[in-house]
Amino acid sequence: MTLLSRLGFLLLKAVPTVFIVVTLSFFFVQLAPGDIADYIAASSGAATEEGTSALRESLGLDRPILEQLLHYYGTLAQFSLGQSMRFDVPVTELIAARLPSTLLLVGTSITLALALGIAAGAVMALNAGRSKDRLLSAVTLVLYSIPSFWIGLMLIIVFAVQLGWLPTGGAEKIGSRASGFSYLLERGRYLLLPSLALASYYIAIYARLTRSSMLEVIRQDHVRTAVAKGLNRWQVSLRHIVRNALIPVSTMAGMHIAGILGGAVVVETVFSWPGMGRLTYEAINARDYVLLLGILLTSAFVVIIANILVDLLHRVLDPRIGARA
Amino acid sequence: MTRHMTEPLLTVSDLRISYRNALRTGIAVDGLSFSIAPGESLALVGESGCGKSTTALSILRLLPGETEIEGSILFEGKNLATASESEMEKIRGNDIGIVFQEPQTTLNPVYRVGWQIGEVLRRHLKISAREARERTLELLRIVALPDVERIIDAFPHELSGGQRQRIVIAMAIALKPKLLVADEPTTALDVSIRRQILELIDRLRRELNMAVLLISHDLPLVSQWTDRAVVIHHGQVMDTLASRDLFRNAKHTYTQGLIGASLRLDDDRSCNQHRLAEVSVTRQSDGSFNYELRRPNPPATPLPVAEPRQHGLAVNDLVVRYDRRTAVDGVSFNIPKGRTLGIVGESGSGKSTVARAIIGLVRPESGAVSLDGVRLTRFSGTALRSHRKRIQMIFQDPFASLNPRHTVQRILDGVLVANGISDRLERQGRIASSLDHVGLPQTAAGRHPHEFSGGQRQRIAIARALILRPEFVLCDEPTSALDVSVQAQILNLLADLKQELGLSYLFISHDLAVVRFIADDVIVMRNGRIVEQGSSIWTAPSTEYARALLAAAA
Amino acid sequence: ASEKPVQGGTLRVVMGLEPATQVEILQNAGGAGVGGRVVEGLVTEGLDLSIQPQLATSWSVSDDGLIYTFKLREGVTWHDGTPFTSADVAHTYSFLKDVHPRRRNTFANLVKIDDSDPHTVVLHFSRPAPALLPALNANSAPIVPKHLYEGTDPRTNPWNAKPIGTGPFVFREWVRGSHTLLERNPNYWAPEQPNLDAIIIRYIPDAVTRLAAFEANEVDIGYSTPVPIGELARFKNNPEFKLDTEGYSLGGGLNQIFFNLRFEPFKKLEVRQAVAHAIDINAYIAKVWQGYAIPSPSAIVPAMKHFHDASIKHYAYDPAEAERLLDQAGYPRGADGTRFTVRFTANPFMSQVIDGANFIRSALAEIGIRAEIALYDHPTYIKKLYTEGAFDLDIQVLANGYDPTDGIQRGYHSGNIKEGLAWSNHAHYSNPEVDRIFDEAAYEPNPEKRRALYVELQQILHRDLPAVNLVQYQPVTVSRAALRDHLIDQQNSSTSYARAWLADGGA
Amino acid sequence: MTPLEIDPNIARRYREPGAGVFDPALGSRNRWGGIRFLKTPSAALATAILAFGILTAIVGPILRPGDPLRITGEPLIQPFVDWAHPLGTDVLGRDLFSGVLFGARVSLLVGLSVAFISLVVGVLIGAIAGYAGGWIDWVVTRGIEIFQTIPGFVLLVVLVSVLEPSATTVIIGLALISWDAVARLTRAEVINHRSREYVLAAETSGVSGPRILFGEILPNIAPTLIVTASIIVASAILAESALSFLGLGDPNAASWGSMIGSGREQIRSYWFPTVIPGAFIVVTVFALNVLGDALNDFLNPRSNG
Ligand SMILES: Nc1ncnc2c1ncn2[C@@H]1O[C@H](COP(=O)(O)OP(=O)(O)OP(=O)(O)O)[C@@H](O)[C@H]1O
Ligand SMILES: Nc1ncnc2c1ncn2[C@@H]1O[C@H](COP(=O)(O)OP(=O)(O)OP(=O)(O)O)[C@@H](O)[C@H]1O
Ligand SMILES: [Mg+2]
Ligand SMILES: [Mg+2]
Repeated sequence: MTLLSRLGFLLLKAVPTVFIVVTLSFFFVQLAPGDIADYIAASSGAATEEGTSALRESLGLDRPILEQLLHYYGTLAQFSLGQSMRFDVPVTELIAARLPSTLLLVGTSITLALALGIAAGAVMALNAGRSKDRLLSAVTLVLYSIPSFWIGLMLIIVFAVQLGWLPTGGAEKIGSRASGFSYLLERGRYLLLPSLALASYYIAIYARLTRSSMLEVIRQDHVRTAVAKGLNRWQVSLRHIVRNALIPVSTMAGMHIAGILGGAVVVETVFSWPGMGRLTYEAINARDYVLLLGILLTSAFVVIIANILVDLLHRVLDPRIGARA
Repeated sequence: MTRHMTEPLLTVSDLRISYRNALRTGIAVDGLSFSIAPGESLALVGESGCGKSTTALSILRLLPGETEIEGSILFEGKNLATASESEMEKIRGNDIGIVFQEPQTTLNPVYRVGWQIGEVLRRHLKISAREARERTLELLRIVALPDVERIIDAFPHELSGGQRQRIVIAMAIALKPKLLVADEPTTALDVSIRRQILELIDRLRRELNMAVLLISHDLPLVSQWTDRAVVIHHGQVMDTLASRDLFRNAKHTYTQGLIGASLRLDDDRSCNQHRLAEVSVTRQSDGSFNYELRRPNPPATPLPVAEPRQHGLAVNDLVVRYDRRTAVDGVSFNIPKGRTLGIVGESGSGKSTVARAIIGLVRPESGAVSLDGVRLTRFSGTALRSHRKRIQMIFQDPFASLNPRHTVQRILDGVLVANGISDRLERQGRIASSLDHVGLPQTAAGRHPHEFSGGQRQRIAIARALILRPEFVLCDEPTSALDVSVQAQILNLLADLKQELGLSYLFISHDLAVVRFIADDVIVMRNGRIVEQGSSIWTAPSTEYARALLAAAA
Repeated sequence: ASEKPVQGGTLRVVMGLEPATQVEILQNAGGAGVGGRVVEGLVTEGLDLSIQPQLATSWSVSDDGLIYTFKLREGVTWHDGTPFTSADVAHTYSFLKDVHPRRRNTFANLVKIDDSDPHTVVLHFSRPAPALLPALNANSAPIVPKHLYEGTDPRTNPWNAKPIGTGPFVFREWVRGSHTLLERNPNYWAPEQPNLDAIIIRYIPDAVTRLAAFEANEVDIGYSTPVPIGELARFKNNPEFKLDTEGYSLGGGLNQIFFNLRFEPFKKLEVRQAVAHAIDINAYIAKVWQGYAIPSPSAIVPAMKHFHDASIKHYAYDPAEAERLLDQAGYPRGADGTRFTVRFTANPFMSQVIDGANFIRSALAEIGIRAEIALYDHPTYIKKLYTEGAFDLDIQVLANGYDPTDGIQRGYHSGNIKEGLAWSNHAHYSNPEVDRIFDEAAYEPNPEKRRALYVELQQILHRDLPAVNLVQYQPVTVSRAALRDHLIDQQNSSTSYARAWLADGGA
Repeated sequence: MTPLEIDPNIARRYREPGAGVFDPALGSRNRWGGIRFLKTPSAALATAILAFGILTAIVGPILRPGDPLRITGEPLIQPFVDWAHPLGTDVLGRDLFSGVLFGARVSLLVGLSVAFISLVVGVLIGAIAGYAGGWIDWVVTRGIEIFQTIPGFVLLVVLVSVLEPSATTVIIGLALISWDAVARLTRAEVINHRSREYVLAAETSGVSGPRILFGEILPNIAPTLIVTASIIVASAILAESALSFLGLGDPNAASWGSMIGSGREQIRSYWFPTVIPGAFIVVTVFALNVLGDALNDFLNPRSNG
């Protein structure tokens, strides 16, 4: 199978998955007590009967639930995600405004988690049983045990409030006219703390995973072959141990994407990061099921596409896979 | 082959190696001394766990960290036991090359094989990528690989076992080392390829004038391919003798025992009349070993006469497919009561699949398996099960075929319970008698499989097969994971049981000599079909394929 | 006071909730949009609650209270350059009457809007509208341009998200989830205003993060207690910051406990009285509100000076009396010390209300009532309370609004017992006398008589006890001390900043 | 030979030469495996912490009877100054010590129940899918895929916020987003084991499918599952605290997470209402993770070092 046809195949395979995700989520949201009209009444602090029922009518909430579902499918069939009930703008517009920052946050976190995790794991594995290993093991275990919101709060207090080095939240300097490198630097300052908070748990996971898979690889015969070739310690470690240990790590990273995306809900709240996580929370609270379904659909697609990328990466990392499939 | 009377290339003296790690703490090699002259081929022979690989690895200092080495390993006057790590890096791959047993795992799966060979060149020589590629292609030609332009860019999984082993050899000889260490380079390979690899190593030895340290547990092989053999047991040398004298002049009882237990293709013993020699090693209270040679005789009870009415096990036009591949393609044969049918053939020829289809592990696509004229393939559920009871199976790997979480008692009891024997006393009795049959003490019942040696485990597996009192036992390579001496015990046991209980066997093996010893009839399989049958193949094979198989095994 | 204002600088405002739309023509609560910075009302209310001109320069009311005539400011242009006229006012008010949940009431009897003179608007009512003027400010009834709204559904008009107004600042951008950016309107009708160059409104949902933002000097001002209430003390002692409690009089946030009168046990007056006696209001204020609340024993908060009856006092804190009443009502303590168990809901809007629920829960436990708190999100809360009536006790914060007809009547008038309608009379309180007073007072143009009616009402409610009124909480504005002249009206977070300036030119 | 399988006796004899000869007479059952496990210092410490935690959860309410949410003192009493409130009080004047004691209950209850439910459900579904293969496997794999595609925490937030937040909903929600990992793992392991010779051997001697699955295969994958369980307990405790942080905890029960949730507003001025329960979470989750690691080393023959 060529890479391209594989890509098409995976995307096609994802369609029914997404369809089921959407349908299930739809019924799930319908199960919830209250609707958007209740929410608007609640948040405006005032309500009239006429207003509420007019709203329900205009949103089609008074129609039978299956009809609403069919209507939603109809919307999807036109390649639209519909109109947000709370914000009265197209869902695509809302998501388009938030998705890039979430992707930036999640992408940075994964990269950070992988880079730091693999580095720490490699150091641990190559020093297995010695004090460096024990120390790093303890550190990663602690990281693994602290809730991310807690780490987030602590990072804010230390780096933004006490030391004043980094901003407390937000995604970029408002009205900033910086460009080029200084713009990147600027954004980096805003990105650092939230992505660290989100990454911390995964740094620990990848460190531990890298360590154990490296120890697994070290025992394999081909490493002994590499040593027998006369390669030095570094060549053996990097080319033959770390390289092979990346395979299980990349598999796991693929499985974590959905989790990291979910974790963003909390971190985005703590750091007032303008991403999809907060939008999700707002959509749930407002019972804006059109928006919520749009978000779930988008994040399902993000996860699926990320998994496809991981799958392709995996094929590059592990040439055996294509043959097996 | 001439003995070189020059200075030895490698002199190992009083080597003692002990492991201190989570796996084991103990002495693996205990005062071993031998030497190899340039261009000489020396064999280290011995049973599993006797310290062969440990010795081989110690020469290149490839042993794991927590290992202590005492004694000296002099290579061209330098003591490798104490050389610095950077000195060792220069010697590895350059002066000494090594080939390991398992070609599946000795290559890094994620790099192209050409790159992996080139890595040795780039490490030790200052050459350009182009040059490295040229040299690699040349090496691939030297090890007689076909289509080198394709193979150089292949990944290991795209090559067959034999091809991979050639890659490893190419890697080991890339820099024309003075010594090649080959640690059981052919055990994982098919008989037909085995010979080619050994021929290759021998050719390279002559062409490059390199010394070879060949490690093996296969005595016939050693006697054919090496100059001298060192026989080891528990890390100590038992015997050192010229290889061609191995089968004639063995001095030590242990060596004699090994030889007695080894089967050769030209040896026309049959299990109906003979038993193999068994060497039993016992440890004295002072820690020293006592070696005893036993040549058991077949039991006096005559072979039960097969009643002509009974057809035994018949297989008719069996076809088995996996997905789209046809693994067995129209196989028919018949095993009369009390007879043993051997199946031989190269790897992947469908031998195991036949056995699996008979016992119901895979569903045949068409064809029939019948027992005494009753078609088993027609039944299902309980009826099938009650008939299937009469056929049992013994698997190849005694380590994998016993559930490690259960005691022997529970393993055996489970079979009885599953077959509806609810009386506890009866079950107890059957367990006791089947342990008796396979020669295990009653106390074995309370232990877990890991507390037994490989041979003992295979006895437990046989006990499990016997406990339902079957008439037919399918043996799928039951001894190929075992040492020769243990193989002899198991083969003797199977022969005894055949005689005592009137069992019939289907015996699958890739070791032709073993099949010749144990089977009354034989069929040769290739690509899922029977290509030849009848005992005439031992003397006058009629197909090219059978001839090639015999030649390779000889 | 009159320092010379510094020109320029960017003001950074922090908000918790991000609004759904930027202009408040569909709703008005909590997080406002751009508010008076961009859009304006006809009038505004000064700190002293006096009505002051904004887009209207003067106004008059006919003696029968049926006709309001507003003279409009001349020379005002919309941010897109179109002149502002009476047609804009007429068009805006006519659709507000349909789409705005509160103006539906205000303009219920509005029968005609006369905009024949471009600089005069005349509103004709069929019944007197005594409470009209306070509802015409920038936050409650912002005027939007007719040329952009005419012929569209105002609910989905895209200009709701990028408003064009007449105010001192021009809308620039709204980055959802992050901030809104406004820039100085160089053509503002008031000369030399505004002083600031720009305003950034940042949305930070988490109170602790808002606190950090203040401490890291990333924001200048926040409204309605933007930081955790317990942290106010630290700001108080910090000269860098200023705390203000003024400007919230129109909100009149009343914290109260409603009883579900449909079911036992709260059907019984004694039981309700027992609850009232179980609460130590001083401890409540100290622990739950950290002192930022004043007792409000009656249904109309003290802030509504014209109507509040100061003679009403809280039921005395007297657990023994409470226990006696409960015994008397036929609810003795059971073997485990519990008399009965009730469902206790809490409005999820403010964290103090949830703290309050915990306080009350504990207080009730002392007298043997087990209150099980149910915390729902907003829609569920509305559904459970107003549709299903699935509660026994409900702790609530309801804004009294600018007038009793606005925020108070809805909770007690039996005509407002409406299943499914949020903020209706969910206690199912029904007293013909109360209904009569509400109906009469709504159209009573004489302020003295109106007050008398509402005083009577407060006394009846205090006696009948459909709800225990606890406190009027005090929202606090936290700002950097460098910010000046921002507190000029009752608009709090919607204020226009027309005169505001930063003494240090902005951080 | 695995560390688990080495008997001290054998090891001692193996120091002597002739190590290659296996003498089964020396073999004996390692009945004291459990005790040897506790000889690892980290494992012993983790076990002690958890045992203490469970003990606290059981006897805590006896030690400090009454409702931990009752306001019993002045607000924000510092820890270690007033022995009526050894760990101080929170912003409403609730005793932190009894909060922590009762919180152990909720946190451990949530953690253990979630692990239990998702283990039972995940193992059943995964094992059946892996063993049965065919269309059952296909359906289950798709189902797992769907759960893998939805961000778990988002699903959890949706679920808990639309249902009434209570310990039960939190447990159900967490189990719902945890079972799929167990199912996937179990399925993979079962598929891995079902073609092993010991399983084939059982099959050929007539052992029935369910018996093979539960009697033969599951005991062999139990170590992996035990380790997974310890991780699920830990992550459930973390997720519960994150939910409470978002205000979605059970309002009628003191849990460590909800204590942080209600204390964190004062975190800049008063550290203890947040840090004390936070420390309990960290220590407990830490201990669970250490235990998981130690179990992994102990139970998984292939791990080492
Ligand atoms: N890495 C290791 N750690 C601990 N003990 C080991 C290790 N490798 C081998 N041993 C032990 O050392 C002894 C000698 O092992 P070695 O591998 O040298 O035997 P061998 O003769 O090569 O056997 P085989 O024919 O099975 O390959 C055995 O008892 C074995 O269990
Ligand atoms: N479970 C399976 N699924 C698909 N193909 C299989 C399966 N088992 C065996 N095969 C294929 O069927 C063919 C016959 O395999 P079989 O195991 O019967 O060979 P064999 O003669 O026993 O070989 P060996 O000597 O290596 O044991 C081979 O090509 C093999 O790859
Ligand atoms: Mg070996
Ligand atoms: Mg086979």
